[in-house]
Amino acid sequence: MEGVYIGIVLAPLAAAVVAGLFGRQIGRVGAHSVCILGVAIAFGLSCLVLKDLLLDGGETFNGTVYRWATVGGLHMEVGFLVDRLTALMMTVVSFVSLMVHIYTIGYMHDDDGYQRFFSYISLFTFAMLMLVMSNNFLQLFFGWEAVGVVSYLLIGFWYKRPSAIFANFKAFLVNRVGDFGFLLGIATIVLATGSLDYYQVFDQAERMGRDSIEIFGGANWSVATVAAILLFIGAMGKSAQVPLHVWLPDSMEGPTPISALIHAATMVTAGIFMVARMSPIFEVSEAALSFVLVIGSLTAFFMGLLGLVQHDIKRVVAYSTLSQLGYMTVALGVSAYAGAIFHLMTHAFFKALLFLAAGSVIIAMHHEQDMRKMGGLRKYMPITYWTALIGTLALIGFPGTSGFFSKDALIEAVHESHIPGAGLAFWCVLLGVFVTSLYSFRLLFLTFHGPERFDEHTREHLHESPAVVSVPLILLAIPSILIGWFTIGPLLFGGFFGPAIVVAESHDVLGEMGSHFEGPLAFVLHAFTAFSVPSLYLAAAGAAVAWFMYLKRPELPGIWSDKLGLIYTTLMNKYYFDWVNENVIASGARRLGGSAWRFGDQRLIDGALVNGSARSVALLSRVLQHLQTGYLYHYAFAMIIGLVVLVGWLVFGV
Amino acid sequence: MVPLSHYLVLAAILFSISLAGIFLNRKNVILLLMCIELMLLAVNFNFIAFSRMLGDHLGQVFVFFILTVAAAEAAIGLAILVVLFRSRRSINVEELDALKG
Amino acid sequence: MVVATDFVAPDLMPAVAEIVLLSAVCVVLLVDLFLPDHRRQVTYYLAMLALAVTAATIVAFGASERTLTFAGSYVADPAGDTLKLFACLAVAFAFVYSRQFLSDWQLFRGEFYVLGLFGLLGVMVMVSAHSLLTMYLGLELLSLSLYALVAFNRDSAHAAEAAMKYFVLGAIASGTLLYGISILYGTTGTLELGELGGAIAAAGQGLNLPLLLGLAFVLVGIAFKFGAVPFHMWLPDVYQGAPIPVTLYVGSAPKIAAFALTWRVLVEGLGGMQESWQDMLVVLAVLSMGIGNIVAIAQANIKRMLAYSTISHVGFILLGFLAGSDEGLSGAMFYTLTYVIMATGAFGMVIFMSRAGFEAERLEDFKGLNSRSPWFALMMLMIMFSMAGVPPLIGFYAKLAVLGPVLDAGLTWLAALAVLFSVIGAFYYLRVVWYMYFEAPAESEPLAAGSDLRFAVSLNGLALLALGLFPGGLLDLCARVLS
Amino acid sequence: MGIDLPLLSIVIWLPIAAGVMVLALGSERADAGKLVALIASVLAFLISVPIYTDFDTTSSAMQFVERLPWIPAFDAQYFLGVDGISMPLILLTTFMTPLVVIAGWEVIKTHPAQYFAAFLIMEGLMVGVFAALDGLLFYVFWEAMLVPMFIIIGVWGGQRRVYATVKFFLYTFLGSVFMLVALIYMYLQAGNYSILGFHQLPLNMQEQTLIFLAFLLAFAVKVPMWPVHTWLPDAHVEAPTGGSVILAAIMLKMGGYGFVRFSLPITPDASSALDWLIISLSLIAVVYIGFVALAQRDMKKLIAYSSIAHMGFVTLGFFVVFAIVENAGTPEGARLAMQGGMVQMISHGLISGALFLCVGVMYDRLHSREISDYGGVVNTMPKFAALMVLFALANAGLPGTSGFVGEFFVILGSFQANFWFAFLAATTLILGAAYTLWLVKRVIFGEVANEGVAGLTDIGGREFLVLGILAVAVLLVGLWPAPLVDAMEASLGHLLDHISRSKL
Amino acid sequence: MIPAILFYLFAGVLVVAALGVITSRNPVHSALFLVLAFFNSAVLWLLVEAEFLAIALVLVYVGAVMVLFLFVVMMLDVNVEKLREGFTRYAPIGAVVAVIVVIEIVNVVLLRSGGADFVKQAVPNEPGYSNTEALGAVLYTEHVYAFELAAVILLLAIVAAISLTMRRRPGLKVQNIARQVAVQREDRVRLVQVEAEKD
Repeated sequence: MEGVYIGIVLAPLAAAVVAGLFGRQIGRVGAHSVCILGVAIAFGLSCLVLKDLLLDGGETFNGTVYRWATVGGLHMEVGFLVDRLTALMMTVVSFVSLMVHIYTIGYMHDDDGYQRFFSYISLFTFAMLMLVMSNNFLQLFFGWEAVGVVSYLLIGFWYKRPSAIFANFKAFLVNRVGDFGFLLGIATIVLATGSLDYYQVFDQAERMGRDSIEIFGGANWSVATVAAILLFIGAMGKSAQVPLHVWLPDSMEGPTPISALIHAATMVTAGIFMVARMSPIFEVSEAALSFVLVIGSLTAFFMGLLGLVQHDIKRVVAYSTLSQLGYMTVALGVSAYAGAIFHLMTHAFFKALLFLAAGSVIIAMHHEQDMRKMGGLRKYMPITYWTALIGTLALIGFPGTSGFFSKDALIEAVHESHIPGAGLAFWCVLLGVFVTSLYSFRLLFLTFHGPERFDEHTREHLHESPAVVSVPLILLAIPSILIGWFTIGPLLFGGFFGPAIVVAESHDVLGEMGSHFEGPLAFVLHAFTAFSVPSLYLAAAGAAVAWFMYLKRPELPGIWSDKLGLIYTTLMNKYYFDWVNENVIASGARRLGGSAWRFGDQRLIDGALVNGSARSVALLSRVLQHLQTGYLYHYAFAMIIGLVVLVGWLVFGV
Repeated sequence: MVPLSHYLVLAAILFSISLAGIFLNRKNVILLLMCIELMLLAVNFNFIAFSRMLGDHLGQVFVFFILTVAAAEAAIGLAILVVLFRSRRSINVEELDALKG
Repeated sequence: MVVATDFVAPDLMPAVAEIVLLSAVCVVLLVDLFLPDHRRQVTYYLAMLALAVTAATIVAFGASERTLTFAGSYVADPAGDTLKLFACLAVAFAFVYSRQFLSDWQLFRGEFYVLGLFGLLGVMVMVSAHSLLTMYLGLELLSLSLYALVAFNRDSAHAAEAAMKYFVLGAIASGTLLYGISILYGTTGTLELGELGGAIAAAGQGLNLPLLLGLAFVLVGIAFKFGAVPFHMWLPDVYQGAPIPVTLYVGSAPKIAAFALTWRVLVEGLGGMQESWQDMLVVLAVLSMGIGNIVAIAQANIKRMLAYSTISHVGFILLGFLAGSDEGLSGAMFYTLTYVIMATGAFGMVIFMSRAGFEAERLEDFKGLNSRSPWFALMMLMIMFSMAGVPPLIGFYAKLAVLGPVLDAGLTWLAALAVLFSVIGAFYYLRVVWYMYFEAPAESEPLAAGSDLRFAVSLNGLALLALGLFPGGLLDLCARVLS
Repeated sequence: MGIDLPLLSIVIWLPIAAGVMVLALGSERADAGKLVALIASVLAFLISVPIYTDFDTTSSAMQFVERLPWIPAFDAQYFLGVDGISMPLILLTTFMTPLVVIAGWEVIKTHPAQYFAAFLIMEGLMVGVFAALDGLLFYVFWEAMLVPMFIIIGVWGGQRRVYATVKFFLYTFLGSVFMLVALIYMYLQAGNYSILGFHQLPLNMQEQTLIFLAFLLAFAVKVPMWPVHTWLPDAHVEAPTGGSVILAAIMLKMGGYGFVRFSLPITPDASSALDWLIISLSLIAVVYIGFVALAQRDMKKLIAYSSIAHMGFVTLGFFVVFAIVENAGTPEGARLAMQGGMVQMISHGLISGALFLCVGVMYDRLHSREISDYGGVVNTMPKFAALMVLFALANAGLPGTSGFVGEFFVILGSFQANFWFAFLAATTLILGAAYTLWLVKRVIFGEVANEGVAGLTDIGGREFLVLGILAVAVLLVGLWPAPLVDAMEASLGHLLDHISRSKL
Repeated sequence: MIPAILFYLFAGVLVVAALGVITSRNPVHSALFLVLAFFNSAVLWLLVEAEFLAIALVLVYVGAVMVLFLFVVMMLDVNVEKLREGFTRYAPIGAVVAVIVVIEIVNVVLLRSGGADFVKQAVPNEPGYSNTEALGAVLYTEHVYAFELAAVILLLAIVAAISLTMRRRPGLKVQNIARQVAVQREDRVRLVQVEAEKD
C-alpha cells in the first residue's frame, strides 16, 4: 500500500507543480484538467484506502518514506500513519477538494490567474493530505504550515485588492501565533519523550502526565498539560478559536472556492483533527481538556452571535464556520473526539455546500456579496436555492440531516461530561443552536426570499449557475443530507477509529451514550423527546424568529439594533478584537520597533556608543593637535618637562 | 681642592640655565644656538670633572670630540639660520609657526 | 713622557664597509664638483654605485660572528650587517624615488647625494658603535646630515623652519644624551658598552641613583631620535617642512639608526637596568601610540599624517624593546625594518603623485587615484593597509612580532591597549584608501612619474605583499642575526 | 582523480589567482575579466564538490589535511583541513560566489574588473578562513577579507557608502584585534598556532574568561550580536548587491564558525560560565531586533536586521548546549541545538543572499530601496514576485524551506535548556513572519503603486538563473536536510564531547 | 685653599655670565657674555689640570665659533628691541623648571649618590705630566676611529654649510680664472689701422 499512499500525496503535488510552473504552456484547460486529474486520483486512491481499512480489514500502516534528518538520536522523518482516522480525513479532504476543483472551473472562469489558482488548490490538497497522513510531529508541522501558506497565497489571490492582501497577512500572522504555541508544544514533547514519532510519544503519554516541568518559578506543571495546551494553541490558530479567530472572517477576501475548501471544510479543521490525533496526550491532562472545552464553547456561542449582524453573505457563513469549529472543539474538550471528527466530516460537506452556494449567488450577482442587495433569488436560481436550503437545514441540525446527527450527539456528549467547564459549555452550545438557526435562516431569507433589492441590470443577467457549479452543489448536498444516517453508528459508537483515538475511562462520554444508542432512527426520535437537551426546539425557535423578523416584519431588525445599541455596536465591531489587534498589538509592535530602532539602535548604540566614540576620538584628535603649537619653545618645553618627569620618576620614584 | 660634586653642581646649574634659556627666549633663534653651546659646556664640565676624578683621559677625549662636533654643529646651525633669514627675513622664534597641528 | 708602547694598529677589516663608503662619498663629492649641471645625473649614478659597492662590501666581508676592533669602540656582528644592508637599500630607494622630483624642482644638486651618503655613514657608524663615544659621533654625523638635508630646498620657508626646529631640538636632545653619557661615564668609568654592561652588572640592580640619572638623560636622547612622545614634537614639522625626498630619507634609514642606538645602548649597554627602563618605555610607548594615532586623524597633510603615523609605529617598536626578551628585540628589529619598507613606499607614493611645482602633500591630492591609475592606487592601498597592520601584508607580522613578547612579559593590558590604538589608527589609513577609491578625481593631470619611479613604487608595494605572504625569512633573519 | 590533489589549496588559491588575473586584465578588458571570473568561480565550486562527496561523514577528524611549514619563527604552519563543521561552509562559499558573479554581470559599470577581482579574492580568503587549522593562518585570512570588502562597499556602494564601509571596517577590525591578542597568548602557552593544539591547551578559569571575552568581541561583531550589530545595517544598505550577498551569506557565518571552532572548544569552562551572557544577547537579538526590523522603511535594512535576528539563533543554538547538557546529563540532546545553529548558518546564507539579490534586482531597475517606492511589483514582475515570496517565506522559517530547519532544531534544543529560552526564540515565528511578510505585502502585492513600478520589466534569464538556483537550494535543504546534517553530526558530536569535559 | 677660592670665584662669574647670555636684550651682548663664560670655563678647566682642553676651548670656541656667531648676528642685523619682548612673562616658569632640574641633579650628585663617590677629590698628577701629551697619546691610537669620524663630521659641516649658504646669483660678476688664463692676445687686443686724420 505504501505506493498508493505516496501516489495519493504526489498526484496533487505533481499537478500543482505542472500547473504552477507550466501554466502558460498548458493553458487553462490543461491546467484544470491536470489538477482535477491529480485530485481525482488522490480521491480515488483514498477511497481505496478507506475501503481497504474498513472492509478488507487492512492493517494500520505506519512507515517512513524518507529520513529527513537525524540529530543526536532524534529521528526526524517523513512518513505516513494511515489508520481509519486518517483514511476518513483523506477521503473527506480529497472529496471536498475534488468538488471545489470542479466548481472552480466555473467560478474562476474569467480570472486571469486561472492556472495559478488551480496550482494553489492542488498544492493545498497535497499539503492537507500530508498533514493528515503524517506519522510524526515534524511532518504534522510541515503540513500545518504548508496549508497555512497556501491559505496565505489564496486569501491574497486577488493581490491587487488592499483588503485581500491585508487579510492574508493577518491570517498568516495570527496563524503564526498559533504555530508559536504549536512548535513549543512539539518541543515539549521532544523534551519529554525524546521522539517525534506519534506512537513512540503516545506510548509515553502516561509518563508525561506524571512528569512535571517548571515554567514559572516554583510552579510545577504536568508535562502533558503544558504540551497539550501548547499544541492546542496551535489548533486555536488554525481552527480559528477565540481569540485567534480574527483571521477567518477576513479570509473571505479570497475567492469563494477557497472559502469552501480551506476555510470551511478542510484546513480549519486541521486543529480539530490534530487534537483528535493527540488524544492520548490530551487524555492524561484534564486541565488541558478543560481549557479546550472553554475555548471551544466561547467560540461556539459568541462567534455565532456575530453571524447575526453581518451583511456580507460569505461573512455570515464564515462566522457560522467559526461557531461550528467551536462546537467541534467543545466535543474535543469533552473527550468526544469521534464526535468532533464526525461533526468535522458532516460540517465539511454542508459547509462546503453552503459556501459554494453562496459563491453561486455571488457569481450570479456579479460578485456582489451584500445580502441587503439580494432577495428573492429563489426563482432565478432554483438549484442553488435548494442546495442552500439543504445546507442550512444540515447546519441547524434539522432532524435526519447529517448536521443533526453530529451536532446533537455532540451536545448530548457535553451534557454527559463532568469535566470542569462542561456546565458552561453545555449552555453555550445549547444557546448556540438557537443562534445558528437564527442567522442561517436570516441568510436564507434575505438572499432567496422576500423582495428583490437589486437593480434592473442585475436582474437581466440573473440566471442559474452553469453545470460545473451546480453539479458540485448537488454532489455535496447528497452527503449533507444522508451521510449522518450511515455513519453515526460506526463513527461514534462503533469503535470505528479503534486505537487511533484514545479516551480515558472517566471521560468516555461517547461510550456512555453508546450504551443506549439504538440506531439512527431512534436517535432522531429521541431528539424530539429529550427535553433536558432541547436543541431541536431551540433550532425551530431560531428559524421561526428569523422568519418573523426577516420575512414577516422586515423593519424589526432595524428597530432592535437601535434599541440594543451597545450590544449591536459591540457585535458589529466583532467584540473589538480587530480593533485591539490593530491598534494595540500591531501598531504597538510597530511603534515599539520604531522607538527601539530610533532610540536603542540609532541614538544609544550608534549615536552615543559607536559614533560617539568616533566623535570623541576625533575631538580628542583636534584637541591634542593643538599641543603641537608650532612654537619651538613649547616643543623644547615639552622635552624639558618630559626630561624632568622621567628623571623624577626614575630617580625619585615620584 | 674642590670636591668633584661641586663641579657637577656647577654643570647642573649651567645645564638648567641653558634649558631655561631655550624655553624663555621667544624672539631670537641665535640665542637658542648660544644656549645649546652653553649646554654643551655644562656637559664638558661633567666630563672633565669625572675624567679628573677617575684619573683617566677618556672624559677629556670625549670633550675634545664634543668641541669638534659643537663647532661643526654651530656651523650648520648658523647656515640654517642664514637660510631661514633669507627666506623669511626674520629669525623671530615666535614667527616660526607655519608648521603646526 | 707618556708613550703608547702597547699600541697595536687596529684591525680595519671589520669596518671595511664604512671605509669603502667614506671613500665613495669623497669620490662622489669630488666628481660632482667638476660636473657641469647638465651632467648631474652622473652624481646620481655614482651615488647609486657607491651604495651598491657598500652593500656588496657588507655582504662580502660580513661578520660571521661578533668582532670588536678600534679598541672596543667598533663592533661588527651579523645583526649590524643586516641593519646596514637595509639602510643601504633604504637609501638607494630614497635616491631612486627622489631623482625625478629633485630635477623637476631644480634641486638636483650633488650635495643631496653627498649628504645622503654621509647620513648613511652615520647610520652605519651607529649600528656598529660599541662605545658611547662612537655612538655619539655617529649620531651627530647622521643628525647633521639630516639638518642640512631638511633645509636643502633653500627657497622654501617651510623647509628652513623645519630645519631650524629640528636643529635646535636635536641639539637639545644630543646635549641631554651627552649629559647622560657623562654621568654614566662618571659612575662607571668607561664608555665602552661591554664594560659598561659589566660595570652595571657589578653595581647591581636598583638603587644606584647616579646610574638611573644617567639612564634618564640617555633615554631622552633615544626617545628623541625615535620620535617618541613627548620628544616627538620635531617629527611632524620636519616631515611636513622638508622636501618629500628628504622626508622619505628622514623617515627611513634613520629609524634603523634609532633602533641601533636603542639596541646598543639600552639593551647591550644598560641591559642590567632593564627593570628601570622598562616602565619608562611603557609610558613612552603608550603615549606614542596614543598621541600618534589620535592626532594623525586630524591631519589633512599626508606628510604630517605619516609623521604621526611614524610616532605611533615608534610606540610599537618600543613595545618590542620593553618586553626585554630576545624575541622582543628581534620583534623590534623586524618592526623597524618593516616600517622602513612601508615608509619608503608611502613617501615614494607621495613623490609619485607630485610633479614640478606641485607637492601632492594634501590628502585630497590622492582623491580618485584609482580612476587615474588603478595599479598605483593598489600599491598605495597595500602600503596603507600594511601600515594599519592588516594581514596578509607585512605590517601585520610586525605588530605580531612585538605583541607576542609583550604578552610574554605579562603585560596583557599593554598589548590590548596597543591593538586598540591600532584600530583607532586604522581610520586614517583607511581615509587615504577611501580618497583613492571612493572619491572622484580632483584633477585630471596625467601622472608624470618616470619609469624608474613606477618600478620602484611597484617593487616596494609588492614587497609588502610578498613579505606578508612569506614573512618567515625576514623574521628568521632578525631572530638569527640577533642571537 | 587523485585524492592527492590539495583540493583545499586549489579552492583557496584558484579564485585568488583568477582575481589577480582579472585585475591585471583591467577594466578595459572587463569582458574577458568577467569570463575569467565566472569560469574560475564555477571551477572553484566544481572542485569543492569532491570535498563533500569524498568526505567521510562518520569521522570527526580533520580531512583533506594539508600541512606545510610557513613561518618557522612563530611555528605557524600552512595547515588546512576540514571537518563536518567547516565543510558545509566552504561549499556555501563556493556555491554563492558564482551566483554573485553572475548577478553582477551587467550591473557593474564602474571598474568592473576590480569588482569581480574583489569577489574572487574574497572567495579564496573566505574559504581560507573556514579551512585554516592554524590560528595565525586563520587570522590572516580573517582579516585580509576586510580589505576587498572595504573596497566593495566603498566603491560600488550607495549614498553613505563611505560611512558604512569605514564603520564596517573599524568595527570588525576592533573586534578581531583582541582575538589576535588571545591567539598570541595561546601561542605563547602552546608554542605553536595549531587550533587543534589550542583545543587541548590547559587553561585556568581566568585565562579562559579573558580569552573567551576576546574571542567573543571578535565573533560577536562578525555575527553580529546585539549590541555590536549596528555596522551591519549600514554596511548592508550601502553595499552593492553582491557585497550584501557575500556579507550576509558568508561573512556573518564566520562569527558563528569562530564560536564553534575557537570559543567553545578552547574555553569550554568560560563558555559554560558565561553562556547566560550569550544566550541573553542572542535572545535580545531575536526579539529586540525583530521589533526593530518591523520599523524599517528600507528593504535592505529590513533584511539586514532580519539577518541579525536569525544569527541570534545561531549563537543561541551554540550556547544553550551547556544548559542542555546540565539538564540532561549527556551531550546527546545538545547536538540538536548545535546542529540547529549550524544549519541556520547555511540556510541563512542561502536565504539572506537570495533576498539581497531580490532587492538588488529591484534596485537595478528603480534605483531605490525604499519600501514606499514600491508596491504591486507582482503585476509587472510575476516571475520575480514568485521567487521573492518564496524567499520571504523561507526567511519567515516556513517548513519545507531551509529557514525552518535551523530554527526548529534550535527551538527544540533550547527548550531542553529552559522553557523561556525556547519561548523567546520562538517569537521569531511571529516577528519573522511579521516583518518579512509585511515587506512582501508592501512591495510585492497590491495595485501598481507608481509609474516606476509600472515600468518594471520582469527578471531576465540571468537573474532567473541565479534566483532559481538559490530557490532550489533553499527547498532542497528544507525538504531533505539529512545530507547536510549527517555531514556535521560526527564533528559536532565530537565537539560536544570535548566541551562537556572541563579543562580545569 | 687658593684653588677653592678661585673655583668659587670663577664659577660665580661663570653662572652670572650664563645668566647674562639668556637675559641680555641684545644678542651681541649675549654673545659676549658667552665669551666670558667660555673664558671662565677655561680657567676652571685649568684648575682641574685639563690644560689642553682649556686652550682648545679658548682657541676653538672663543676664537672661531663665537666669532662666527657674532658675524652672523651682525650680518642678519635684526631689530634688537623687538626681539626681547615677552621674556619676563615666562621667566617664572623657566626659573621653576630650571630649579627643578638643578634640584634633581644635585640631589643625586650631592645627597644620594649611592655607590658612586662624588665627593672625593682628585689625586694631583705627578710632576712632569703633560695633559696634551696624554691626550695625544690616546687620540691617535685608541680613539683613532672616533678621530676619523670627527674629521668626517667636519667635512660634512663644510659641505653642508656651503651647500646651504652658497648661491650663485645670476647677475653676479665673477672671474673665470680658466678663461682668464687661457685668454689669447687675439681675443683681447684688436689691432686696428687707424687712418691718420687728414687734415
